[in-house]
Parts: sequence; structure tokens; C-alpha cells
Amino acid sequence: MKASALVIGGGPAGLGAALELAGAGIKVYLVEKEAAVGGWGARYVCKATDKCRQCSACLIPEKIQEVYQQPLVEILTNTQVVGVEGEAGSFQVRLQREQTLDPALCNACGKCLEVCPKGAIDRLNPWAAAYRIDKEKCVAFAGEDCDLCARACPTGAINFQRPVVNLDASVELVVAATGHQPFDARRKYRLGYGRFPRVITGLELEEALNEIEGTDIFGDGRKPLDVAFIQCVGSRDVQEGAAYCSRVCCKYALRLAGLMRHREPETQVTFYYMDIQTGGKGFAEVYQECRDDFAFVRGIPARVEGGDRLKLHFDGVSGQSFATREHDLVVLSVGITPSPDNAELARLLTLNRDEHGFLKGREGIYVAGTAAGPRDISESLAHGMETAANAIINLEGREG
Amino acid sequence: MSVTATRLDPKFKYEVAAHPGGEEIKVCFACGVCTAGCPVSEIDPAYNPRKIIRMVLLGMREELLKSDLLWLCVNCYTCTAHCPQNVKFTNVIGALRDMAVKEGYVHPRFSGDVDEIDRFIQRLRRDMVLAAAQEKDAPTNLDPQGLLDQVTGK
Amino acid sequence: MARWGAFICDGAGVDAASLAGEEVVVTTTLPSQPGDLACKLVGIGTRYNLDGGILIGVVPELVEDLLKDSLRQAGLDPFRLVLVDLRGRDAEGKDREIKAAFARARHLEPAAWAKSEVEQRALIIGGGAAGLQTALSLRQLGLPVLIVEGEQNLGGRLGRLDGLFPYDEDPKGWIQSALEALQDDPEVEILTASNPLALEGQVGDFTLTVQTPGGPVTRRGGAVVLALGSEVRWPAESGLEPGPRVVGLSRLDELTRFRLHHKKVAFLLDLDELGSRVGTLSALRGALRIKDNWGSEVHILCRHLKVDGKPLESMYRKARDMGVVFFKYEEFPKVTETGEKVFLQFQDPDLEYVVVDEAYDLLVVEEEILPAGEVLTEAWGISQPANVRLYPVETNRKGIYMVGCCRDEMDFPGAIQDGTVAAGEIYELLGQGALVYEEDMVKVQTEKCVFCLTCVRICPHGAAEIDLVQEAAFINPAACQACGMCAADCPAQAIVYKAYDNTGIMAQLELGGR
Amino acid sequence: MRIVVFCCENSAYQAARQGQLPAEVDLIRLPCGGRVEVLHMLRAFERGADGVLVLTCQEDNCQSLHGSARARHRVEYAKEILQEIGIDPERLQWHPVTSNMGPRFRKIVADMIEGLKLASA
Repeated sequence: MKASALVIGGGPAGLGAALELAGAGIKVYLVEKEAAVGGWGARYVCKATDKCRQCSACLIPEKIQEVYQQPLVEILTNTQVVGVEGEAGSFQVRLQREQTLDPALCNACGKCLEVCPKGAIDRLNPWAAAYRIDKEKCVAFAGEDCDLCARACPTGAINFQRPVVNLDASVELVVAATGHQPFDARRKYRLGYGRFPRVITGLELEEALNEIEGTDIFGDGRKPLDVAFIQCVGSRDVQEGAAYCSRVCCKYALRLAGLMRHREPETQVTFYYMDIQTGGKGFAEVYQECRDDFAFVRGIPARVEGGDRLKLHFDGVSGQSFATREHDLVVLSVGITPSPDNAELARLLTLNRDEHGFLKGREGIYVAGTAAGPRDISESLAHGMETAANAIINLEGREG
Repeated sequence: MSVTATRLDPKFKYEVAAHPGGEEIKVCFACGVCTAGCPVSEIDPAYNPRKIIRMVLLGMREELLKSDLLWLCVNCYTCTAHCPQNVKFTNVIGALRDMAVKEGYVHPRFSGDVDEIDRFIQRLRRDMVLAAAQEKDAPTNLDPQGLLDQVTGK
Repeated sequence: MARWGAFICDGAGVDAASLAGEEVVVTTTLPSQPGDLACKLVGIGTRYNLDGGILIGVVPELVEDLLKDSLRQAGLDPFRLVLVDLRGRDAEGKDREIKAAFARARHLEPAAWAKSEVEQRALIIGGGAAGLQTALSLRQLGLPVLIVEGEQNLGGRLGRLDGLFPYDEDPKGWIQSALEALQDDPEVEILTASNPLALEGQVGDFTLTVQTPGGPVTRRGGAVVLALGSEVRWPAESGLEPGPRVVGLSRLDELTRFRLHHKKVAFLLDLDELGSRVGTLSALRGALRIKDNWGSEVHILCRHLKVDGKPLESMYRKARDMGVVFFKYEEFPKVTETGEKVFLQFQDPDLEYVVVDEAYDLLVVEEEILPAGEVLTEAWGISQPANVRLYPVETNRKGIYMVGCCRDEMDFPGAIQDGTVAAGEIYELLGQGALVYEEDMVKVQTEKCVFCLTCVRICPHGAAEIDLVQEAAFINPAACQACGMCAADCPAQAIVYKAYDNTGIMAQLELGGR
Repeated sequence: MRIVVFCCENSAYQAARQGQLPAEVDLIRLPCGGRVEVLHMLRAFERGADGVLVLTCQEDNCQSLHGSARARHRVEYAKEILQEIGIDPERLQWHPVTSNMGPRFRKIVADMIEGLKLASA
């Protein structure tokens, strides 16, 4: 099929859609605003214990490799969509690529890391073959005169003189797989996030466990041995405008708890929850296996107090109504919220948003993955594939 | 304690919902945040907003309306601020108190007394804060009993 | 002697002079941009008449297939490209990595590509929502389909629903429009009241035998879609008996069409510990309709309410708002039945001291939903275990897919997604009308084969067959997924996996320690 | 010292590439854990390896369904042979390592090197 497509976003859904489209012979421009593809999924830890827990995090590096190997997919990192015009079957898209650090030239030798005074250079995820410059931290992006990294780079990958390039492309269809934003736990002030260092989000626990073996996630030798997971932080919450279940939190929290216990068998885990969601192939077994290992309290804590240990105020049913309990780590299972970019994207692509703020597709523009609503990694991959299949069907219909 | 079918009143929840202040009660999904944050529950665990809502939903009219617990709420609205489903429990308590009076579970005079107590507590609180504020440069140890004596004129 | 080129990417930090050896006829450095790299590689390969190349760089795997593709286009042998990834290696490690690559390269044999025509038709077994959606999508993609349905009518469980459906579509209307799209289409064959008898063949050329009312027929197709649906089973182990006062959720649709004067109705969910999302969905929908039509007092008893799907949380809130009361039981309720009433006795954990002892006019019980057709899939050696690599619709065998409730409990949008994804996969597989594969990638040396059937038994992809003419095993190259398990297990060492043969692996081990 | 690591290319081989590898390590890339043979492991020892690791996918996460399980069984069998011929069977190990488990890969290798150093001291 001679056609081309723009896929916005290189997370699980974008990867799934790009591969499916390319498989049907469609040229794909895979646009990613970050320095590497993979999205949030690339930062998650493998949650296998003695067994695979089906979190699908391991599929991300494989899918990344697959898109790199797919000749029909052109990967454009550090690139943003700045204009989309036209209609289904004929869109003119304008892209803008910032290329101070050319990932094709970077061989991750680390010389730039050594000279950067701000620690502004890092790897976006462990599979990123190239480094990236964190524009928030880099002083050169703030207008100061600094090019230490560019001078240290032996391959010329970093060059502050390299201009931003504008790219134009004509495509028949657009897939917006722009992802989501994890709920900002600071909004739940009383749960202590941002105030107490040992109150962290599930996402931070994922990343911390991904970088180490064991459970000493703070690197201070104080392994958390009594861990509380608070569910539904920013989900099922009308006040926060999130009157929906985020679908992923029960799964990742139970799996992360299982992983911590697997790495450190003495770890005690308490779940504060309303309803445990056990949907998804194979997950019911995961829940049944770890259910006896954890304590479950049906009640969401209202307040976390700091101190040497963290004190939770909660109302548990079954004989423990109003109580406090101390833990040495509190993990907030933050939900999936619409990306803050959605308003801008909706304007750019002329899309509508649903009552929660997730994007809705229209003719010729498809929305895949968590941009359209809460999904886990494998569901996002599958949704990307479904969306792409629908796009191909409509394209065939137009041609035939 | 076993509650038998005949004593449960399925209409009760609708009556509370129809009462000014009780409108949102039915959407409670019993997450327990109200109780977990309640300053009264912290002192007297028998007072439990989540359970009070449950009693309404189950239709335990008599047990609830004649209960002393109904009158312990200090109207601080913490539960309302926390509730993820926007159940305004402080208003629900108001509605229930109202019903208790109307249906003769308590003497109307009692309701007036509670108002008096509330006003008295507000005065007491103000005086205690001001007393502390006057000495806020110096390290003080509050003496609540002394302050209480002062206010009540003992 | 083979002529090799060593290609060193910019930034690999390897000195070209160190690679001089007799089989290396050219060394050169290469740009890192994949596109430029492929061009230059092909150019040099042609100019020096190379047999193969060793590509030394950082993360060359990322461009492996791209390079192979370019090489193939340039008429070079893509399978004589050995990649050396130097990420994370120090000087000594780099040296050993390169030596091992040369050791392996010397044993690589050229690959031969074969192309075979395929049947483009998809054989869809099951005419429920998932099967119909697969057929619809495939037709829109221009591929012919066969639908085999055991019942007289298409539609499956969806066809038996009437109104108790929480999505925008009207189930009967959806089926009707699907039928209209399919029934007059000459590229669609529908066999109703028919059951599959046997499946033979491999991807691209399956033969399905079907028992139709008029006798057995055979049909050929390139892919198979199992859309076998689900079965509803009464939870007998709960001790409950179906009767006029105790009914299953699946009967709720017909029941709520009548005007009944039940004052109190209870739903009992999660009988098998966890229950299902679909069960919760029907219960909520049923409760809302009962509230609307009968005005009854409705109680829903469950362990965990499932809210992880689009309409669930909002339906849950709506049900609460309408006055439905939910109980999250921990101990299974005690159920007693008299002629007139059903009594439920249970503890409400939200009110720990209260034992609710209620009399209901009707008790609706969640049934178990089990995947259908397990006998069939087992007999045909098809499985879809909870393995993320097969998610969502792939099976252990190439060209065979499982969609809808036969692979997992699923609601209507799930079935639609499955059908669409499967159609997309089949289009990718068969859309070009031919399969391209490497010939003899895994080869059986017929003279060594002793017919022990080990490979047939262990091949997870059903690619090992018996070739009665050759009197030896045969690894079907189209169905093979290149894991090499047969080569490892063959007791006679008769199976050779060319890219990973013993000589190559052993050569890498020969290098020895320091 | 020399450690031969047989890696499934779907998992451990990718994990190996995240971070520095010790110089002692020789990676042998396999299409699936199921491809590894007892002969390969023994030959590695014969050719001077001090330790051999077989690193594959999690057992229920194998692209070829039973590949990892078969690799584990073969390692168990090879360990018995090592025992009989007087080589410490702990020098041969099987571990599941998925593609995103870089730290785990490095820890397994480091533990193996550490163990071998202790044994030779």
C-alpha cells in the first residue's frame, strides 16, 4: 500500500501502531518529543518474581528494536508536531526537530556527563542508545554561555549551533498516541507527598526498583521493611475530576509489592484500598497468589504524618475502625490522568475530548493508547494495533 | 447484634436524600476517608461517619436517629473536603439531626443546647488562641484547664 | 575462501588496523545514520565482491534488519552479516567480542529465500461478535472469509441479548448490519449449524473439514481464527439451585422484560472468589433496569466491585444514586429459600457488628463464564497461555489466532478490538498473496533422522512434521519461528539450525580464556 | 578468569547491553534459551571457562513457550554431569533475566565472579 502516516508519540501505543501500519506497507513518521522512544513504559521495572507477572514491561525494549529494524518507520526524536492541515486522506503536517544532541552520532561514551556542571545530561531510559540534554537543567538552554559538553564530545554529537529543523510531510492519516500524565500526588497534600521523602509514588518505586537489585531504594541502607500502598490516589475521585478507575494501579501496585517481597522476603505489605480490580488475562491468579502475603485494609487513609516512621490515619472495617498505623515507606498508587498537552493537541488536530479530558478521534485522525483513556502496557500495545488496523481499513475503503 | 428484615427501612435513605443537606448521601462508596480524617473519630472511635452513612443506606432509622453519636460532629467539614465522591457529610449530619428532632427522638430543646455548646466552644477556642497569641514571643505551655476556668468564671 | 569486509562505525573506538587478517579484504569506517550506513555498506560490498561483512559498532542490533534488507536488495547475502555490539565493553572485552564474531562468521552459510503462494482466505470458526468483527474487518481489507457457526443463526451470545447492553450499539442492530454487510458478498461463505471436524496444514495453506447439515465439506484458507466464544455455567459448588426465586444473571434479560412485582431483589456476585468484569457489568445494568421498571429495593453483594472499564465506574455511581445498596461481603452469605422468599444472612463489613438478615423476592446469581471450545483447541494443539508475547490474539502457531471470549473474559468492545487486531495481523500475513521465508533455515539431514518424533513432540509452534516421502522429519519453514529447540533436542543431531549451528557456537567457545 | 554467558536474544542479550560488562564475560547469543545444549555448556568448561551462565526469559514469558523451561532442565542435567566429573556444579547456573533487567544481569555476573574468586582463594 503506497501511503504514509504520522504517528505522534513513541510509547507502547505509538510503537504498536507504527509497527502495524508499517507491516501493511505504509510509510510511518514516528514522532517523539523526548530524546528516545519508549514512553513511560520504558521506565517500568520487570515485576517477575519466581514467575512472570505479565506486566509486559519487557516488551518495550523489544518493540523499540523492532521499530528501529522496520525500514518503513522513520523515527524522529526530539520532534514536535507544530501544524496539521488538510483532511482525511491528505494531511500536511509540519514538524519541528530540535537537534542539539544528534542521537545518531552519540555513542554514549559519557565524556559529556563528566564535564556538565549541572548534571543536565542523562539517559531517558536504560535502552536509550544515546544521551539527552535535560533542557530544564541545562544552562545553555537558559541563555547562558556554556558549551562544555559540546567541546568534550568526541563524535560531534552535541552542537549548540545546529539549527532547529522544520520538516514537512504529506500523510494520509494521523495516529495520536500522545500518552497520559500520572496524577500529581502533591495535589493530595494530606498524604504527605513532596513533604516526606519516604512517601513516594508507584512510578517512582518502579524507576527505583528498575535501577537496583534489592529494595534499598533510597541508597541509605534503610530497606523499607514495612510498606503501605495507598490505592486510588487520583482515581475514582470526582473532586479531582477523575471519576473513573485508572485500571492499572491495582495491577502495578500488587506486582510491585510482590517484587519487593521477592527481593526482600521480610517485607511486610499493607494495602489500603476500596476494590481490587482483578481483570486481565492471568492477573486473577497473580492476585490470588499474593493475597495471603499482604494485609488488606478496606479504607483509604486521610492523612500521613511524618517522623522517623510514617503514621497513617485510616478507617479500616472489620474491627479496626479509626486507627493509626506506622510504616517506613508509603507508596501512592497514582492514577492515569489526561496529558496536559491534550488541550493543545485537541486544538492542533481539531479533536474533541471526552468528559474526563481524554482525546477522541475523528475521520483520518485516530487516538491510541492512554491518550484515549487508561490502559496498561499490553492493552496500549493492542490498542495501538487496533487503531492502526482501523486506519488501514478506512484507507483501503477510500482507495477501493 | 442482628438486624432483622422488618426493622430495616429501605425508604430511609430516600428520606435523608430528600432532606436539605442529605442530597448526596446515596453516592457514598464507603472508602472511609471521612472517618480517617475526622478529628472526632480520633478521640472517640465509636463516632464513625462511614458507618453513619452505611446505617442510613441500610435503613437503620431508629438505631441512628436515637443515637447520641449523631450529636458529636463539630462541623469542621474535613470529611467534606476529603470525600472523593462529594458527599457533604457535615450537611448530612445536619439533616439527620433535624430528622431526629422532627421525629421526636430528642426534645427540640436539646438541639438548642447543642447550638449553645457549639457557640461556647467557639468562644473558648477563640479565647485560648488569643491567650496563646499574646504570649507568642515567649515559650508557653498552654494550660487548658486554667483557661477553661477563666472563661467559665470559676 | 570467503571474502569478508570489516565495517567499523564511527565512535566504536576500534582501530581498523587491528583487524587485518587474511579473510578481511577491506576495512572502513562508516557513518552512524542507519540510512547512510546501509548505502555505504551495499556500495562497498558490491565493489569488493564480498561474501559477507562484520559490522562493528554501538547498538548495531537496532539496524540489523534494515541492513539485511539493504543487502538483499543489493543482491548480497544478508545472512552473512555478523554484528558486533561493543556497548559496555572495555578494550579487552571489545577484542574478545570481535574475535568471537569472526569465529562465528567463518561458519555462516549463505541463506536461500523462498516465496510461496498462499490462500488468502481466513477460516473463522465462530460467528459471535468477535468472529463477525474479524470477518467484517477482513472484508474491508479485501480478503475473503469463511465463517463456521454451530448454531442456526449468527450472533453468538450477543444475539441473545435484548436491551441489557451497556454500550451505545443495539446488539440486535449491530448483528443485523454485520449480516447485511456479509451475506450478499460473494467473497464470504457462511456455514451455519456446522461444526469443525479437522484442521490440517500450516500457515498459508490450512485445510478445514466442516460437518455441515448436508455432510462434511473441506475448505482451504491461509489463516485460521478461533472465535469460539464462551459458555455460561451455573455455580453448582455454591450449593444454590436455580428456581423461580433464584435465577442466573444470563436470564435477567428475558426476566426484566416482564412487569413483575418483586419488592426486594438481591444480586450475588463473585461466587468463584473473583468474579468477572462482564458479570458486574450485566448486574449493574440489570439493577438499573429493575430500579426503572419495577421500582424494587435492590442490593448487590460482591467481594470487590469491578470498575476497571469504561462504563463501569459511572454505572456504579448511577446505581448508587438511584438507591441500589452495595455490600462487600467477606464471608459468603448464608442462603435459605422458602417457597415465597429467599433469605440472605451476611455480615456487612462496613458495619462490623451488623448481621443483615434480609428476605428477598428474587436472587440473581452471577454464573461462571468459561471459554468454549477447549476440547477443540487441545485436540488441534493450539494454545494461548497467559504469555505477554502472544497478547492479544496470537497463539503458539503461526497463522492461527484466538479472538473474543474463548481467550479471556471480555466485554463487547474487547471482542471488537480482538477481531480488528486479528484482521490487521492476517492482512499483514496474507495481504501480499505470498509468504517469504528462508529456505532450509532449520534443516533436517534426512539420512540421520531416525523418525523418533522428538521434534514433532517438542516443537512449540507445530512446525515439525513428518515427511512420508523422504521418510524423515521436516521443519515447515513457513510455520517455523526459529527458536532452535528441535536442533537442541534431536537425539540423532539430525537437525541443523543454520544461523546457530553447533560449529558456529563451538567456534565461539574455542577462543579460550586468557 | 572467563565466564561464558549463553543469552537468549529476546531477553538476557538485551539486558547485557545496559551498562558495563566485566572483561571476563563472553556473550554467546542464542535465538532462544531452548537452543542451548548440554554439549555447549560442557564444551565451554572444556575450553577453559571458569563459569557458565545460561540466562533466558522467565519461564512463562518465553516466545517459544517452553524454551526457557527446557534450558533450565538441561542446565540441571549438565550440573549432574559436572558433579560426577568433579567440577563444582555451582559453576554452571541458570537464571531468568528479562530484557529490561540490566541491573539483575550485572548482579548475576558479579555474583558468579565473586563466587569463583572465593572458590579459588
